[in-house]
Amino acid sequence: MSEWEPKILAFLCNWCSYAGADLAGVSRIQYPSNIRIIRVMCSGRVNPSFVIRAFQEGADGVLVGGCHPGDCHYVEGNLYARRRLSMLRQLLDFVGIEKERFLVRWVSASEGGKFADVVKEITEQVRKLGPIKEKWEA
Amino acid sequence: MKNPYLPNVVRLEEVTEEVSGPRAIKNFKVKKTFDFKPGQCTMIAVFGYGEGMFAISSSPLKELMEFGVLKMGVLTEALHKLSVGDQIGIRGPYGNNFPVDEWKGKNMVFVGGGIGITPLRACYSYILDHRGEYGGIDLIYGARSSNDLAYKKELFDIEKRDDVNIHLSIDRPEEGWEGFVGFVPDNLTRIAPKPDNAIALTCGPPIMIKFVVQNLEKLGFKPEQIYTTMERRMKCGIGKCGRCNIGDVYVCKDGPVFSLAQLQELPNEE
Amino acid sequence: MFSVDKKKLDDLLRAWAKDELYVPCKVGDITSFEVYGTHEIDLDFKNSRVPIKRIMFPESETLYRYESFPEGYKIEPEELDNQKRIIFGARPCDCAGIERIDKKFYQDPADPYYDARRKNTIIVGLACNKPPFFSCFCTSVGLSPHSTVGMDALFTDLGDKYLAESITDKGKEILKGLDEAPEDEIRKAKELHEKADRLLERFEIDNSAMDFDARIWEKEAQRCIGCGICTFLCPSCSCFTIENIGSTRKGKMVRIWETCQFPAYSIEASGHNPRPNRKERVRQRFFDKYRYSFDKFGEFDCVGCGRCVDLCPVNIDVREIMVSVKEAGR
Amino acid sequence: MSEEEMKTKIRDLLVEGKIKFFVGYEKGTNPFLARPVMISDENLEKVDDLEFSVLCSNNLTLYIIEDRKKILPRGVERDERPIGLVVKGCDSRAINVLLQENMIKREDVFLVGLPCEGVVDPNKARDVWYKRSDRLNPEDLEINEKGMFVNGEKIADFDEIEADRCRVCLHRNPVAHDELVWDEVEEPKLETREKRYEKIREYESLSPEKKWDFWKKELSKCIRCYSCKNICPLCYCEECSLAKDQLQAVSPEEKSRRVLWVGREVDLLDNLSYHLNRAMHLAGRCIDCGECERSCPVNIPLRLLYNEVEKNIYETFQYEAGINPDEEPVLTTFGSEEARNEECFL
Repeated sequence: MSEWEPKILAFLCNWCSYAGADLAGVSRIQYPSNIRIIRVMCSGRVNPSFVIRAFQEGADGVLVGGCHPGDCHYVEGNLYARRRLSMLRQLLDFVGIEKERFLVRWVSASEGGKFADVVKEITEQVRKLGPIKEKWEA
Repeated sequence: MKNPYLPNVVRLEEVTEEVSGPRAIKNFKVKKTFDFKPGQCTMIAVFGYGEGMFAISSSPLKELMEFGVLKMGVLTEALHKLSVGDQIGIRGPYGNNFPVDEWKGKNMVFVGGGIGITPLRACYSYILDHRGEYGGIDLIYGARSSNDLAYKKELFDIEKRDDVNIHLSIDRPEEGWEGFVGFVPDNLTRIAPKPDNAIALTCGPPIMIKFVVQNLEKLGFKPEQIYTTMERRMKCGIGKCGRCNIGDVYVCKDGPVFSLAQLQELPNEE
Repeated sequence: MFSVDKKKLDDLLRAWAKDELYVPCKVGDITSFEVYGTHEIDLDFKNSRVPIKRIMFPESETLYRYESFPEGYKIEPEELDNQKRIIFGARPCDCAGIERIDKKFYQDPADPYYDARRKNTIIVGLACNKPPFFSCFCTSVGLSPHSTVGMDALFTDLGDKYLAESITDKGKEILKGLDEAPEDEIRKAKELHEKADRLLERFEIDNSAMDFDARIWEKEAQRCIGCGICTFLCPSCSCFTIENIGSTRKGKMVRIWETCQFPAYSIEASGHNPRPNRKERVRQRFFDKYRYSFDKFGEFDCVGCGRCVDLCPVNIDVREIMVSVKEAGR
Repeated sequence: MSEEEMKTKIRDLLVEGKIKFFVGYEKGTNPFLARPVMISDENLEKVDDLEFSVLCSNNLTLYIIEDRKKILPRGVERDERPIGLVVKGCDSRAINVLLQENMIKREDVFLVGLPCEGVVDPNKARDVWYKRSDRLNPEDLEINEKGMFVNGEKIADFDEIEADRCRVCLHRNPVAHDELVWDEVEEPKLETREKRYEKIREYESLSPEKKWDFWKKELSKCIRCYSCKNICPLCYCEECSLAKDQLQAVSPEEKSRRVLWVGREVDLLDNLSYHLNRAMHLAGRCIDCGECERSCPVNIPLRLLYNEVEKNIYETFQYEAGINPDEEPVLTTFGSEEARNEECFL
């Protein structure tokens, strides 16, 4: 790929994964800069139409970060999110938006390192798949 | 071929809040970019939100155009958030106008309710600019509360004049209010303007117009003497998008000003 | 009057394909007008599912774009689409639909976007030797399977040949160079036309018997689900909405097809809706098709193509309703 | 109970005023479709020509919502009596979903169950007719469970014109009913479920490029007429966030907080966004009554999308929509063990 850089949009839950991303930044952990973060109060807040709109507007990958099951500040937000986003992921895959483009990961506030790995993981996966714009304009 | 959909971008010269609170009304002034006749309307575009049709509520002779906007939905809320110096798009003028030339020499009876004052204001300010050519003027205007009366300052100035009698009213009693308390149609019956050589012009919520028209007819006004402006959802303003019809007449093009005689021939979609 | 051998039709179409040529093609199990060469042409089709109005009045088109700059908003009108087009094989009812839409869009002030496409499009019709759908009723609205309203040229299928007849000078211009049609072919075409007329059963539409407050609108509208297929697929329906797409910083005003069957079509900012329920909306469609346009332009806004009868998921049949309106009126 | 007894029962209910009106099927001008009919005390004679046949394709539960949404003129009381309607196997599951979502109460409806062995897809029947393409008048056409006959001569057998959904139907007998028009038919065999998802696994096995090419071709045909939404009994929102074809009269503040996540332009990406969002809104709710695909004027295979989501929900949660009205809708609850399951996707 020439100079194309994958664009990843991340919805990070305010209490865990956003704090984890902060920790990664504060402790100078390097992670790819392709990510753009939107803070949501809970992973359960992520409406499937956000994810679909992100892909439509040209995001090559979407990451949803949430608290580990059982740690959710609102007790069950991430559990609803997991059910809903699992179905969304398979539906997206069914129409041709590859599964690797859409990840959900549980990152707690103390896992700065894990956050960096998650971002590396999704960036490499999406880099292999190529820009989504090509798919839309093909 | 001129493109009728392109708006002129104009700057908001003046924004005054006529009514505060949940049913706020603001008066916007912009430079006059096209001439118009009293009663015509303009399609206002707030970029990012959409377009809406608003009556021009000032006399065509002034060099600033005014329109009064009641906060009612997405577009009007966006308009209310704008301040002096912001830009909007306007295109027009649309619709027919009050036949002010035919009304020369007549006694004018204006009956308005709430935001219905804006088209009336275009007419009575035009007539006040040509005061000599018209007979007596009665301005009957009411709203839910004194706070909801729009253009209060202007109305109190006009009240000082001796050639115009103004009858303001509010729906429910308030302390410090000496005017009539009650609905506009009842205020109209109380004042009982005489129908001979008179024209009645009424605007306001549909339910008010219904009773005002009934009372006017009781007072002896014939359907050709009663005029109103119709409210419909409008998108194009030039009789193309098809939605503002009453019968085979487009309110944006053949209206919004109709005489009761004309309305009675149209099918009654309430 | 010219004669075109079916074997030589392809060369004619290839000559016309220098401009953008639309021909009826089989796409899945429905017919639709596509650019020549992109799909497999299918000339013994019944009628396209979406009428040819879509070529000149697309489902959504941008009117103008706006962008905010430090010195203020800039408005940039969308460039007019002056692409030269030819439509071959349009059915007479769809072409009449275009003529109905012309009347509405060319009413002062004329619509520049539609005008740019319309004047650069040549419409070549194909007469129906047999009414395609059992719901066709073009003869009942003053048209016929070989009417030339809204057309520039009319082709009639004689079996191994086509008889081509030019109607407007645009038609004359593209049929230049074809050999003249002999007398017997012209007579044969006329016979085919009369035969086609006889195959269609006519019923009389009496729009003076339409009563605005009749109970029939309430009864028929009970089944209606307000999906709007009857108007989206109507060759002469041209209602649209103008929506703002984008943010305050940058965006565009877009014109999109809309139908009087949607509640949002006529709801006012105050929430009051002059057509609150299905009854008023179904009645509005009937009155607009058979009364209001008749009072204004002297012709029905309906071209009798039968799509709304065929495709209504709950079988609201305009023929059945107009016949019972006439009987009720007596 | 035979058809005749059922008709007398319906007439009694109407005469005694026990139900507001009855929604059934009647023969219409379209010979391939028995169309819905509302019978109230004004048109009681229509009870006799109520039709219970293979042409009864519409899902009548939609009219419960339609009646609920009717705007009554000022001062007119809403008639709270129950509504009578005919429900096939698939339609009755819609009743259960509406019950699960507290949209209706069981006593709001009087259900006449119609055990069904498959209905005719009007589009298929029409295409078979037009292939013959001579001007037959509809009277001498006869369609029944054996096939399509013209003056007694068979022109198509039943499974050529049967609706796709009926070939893979799992619930032939109504799961909720107060009466039955005739006795229950034999339920399909268990491996029908595998047959149900056969076509979907085929599409799932394609490469992402092929999948996208297929859906790109299909979704560019969409003209956004929203008939798939308007005919769906489970798409009952006062104001649809995807379509904006009906707007609620709410306060200006509420109106201005409406965010439009699905673009309204009729182009490929907005169409994709609309259809994907609707498939997600039907997740764990769609009962495959097939009306969306039948009413779609440009023949988009919508059921593929909704059945894909239905398959995933069934394989992951063993949940089937509209079977048990007391069960929690699948996406609004979670199993107790899920709180300890560290998996990122189920």
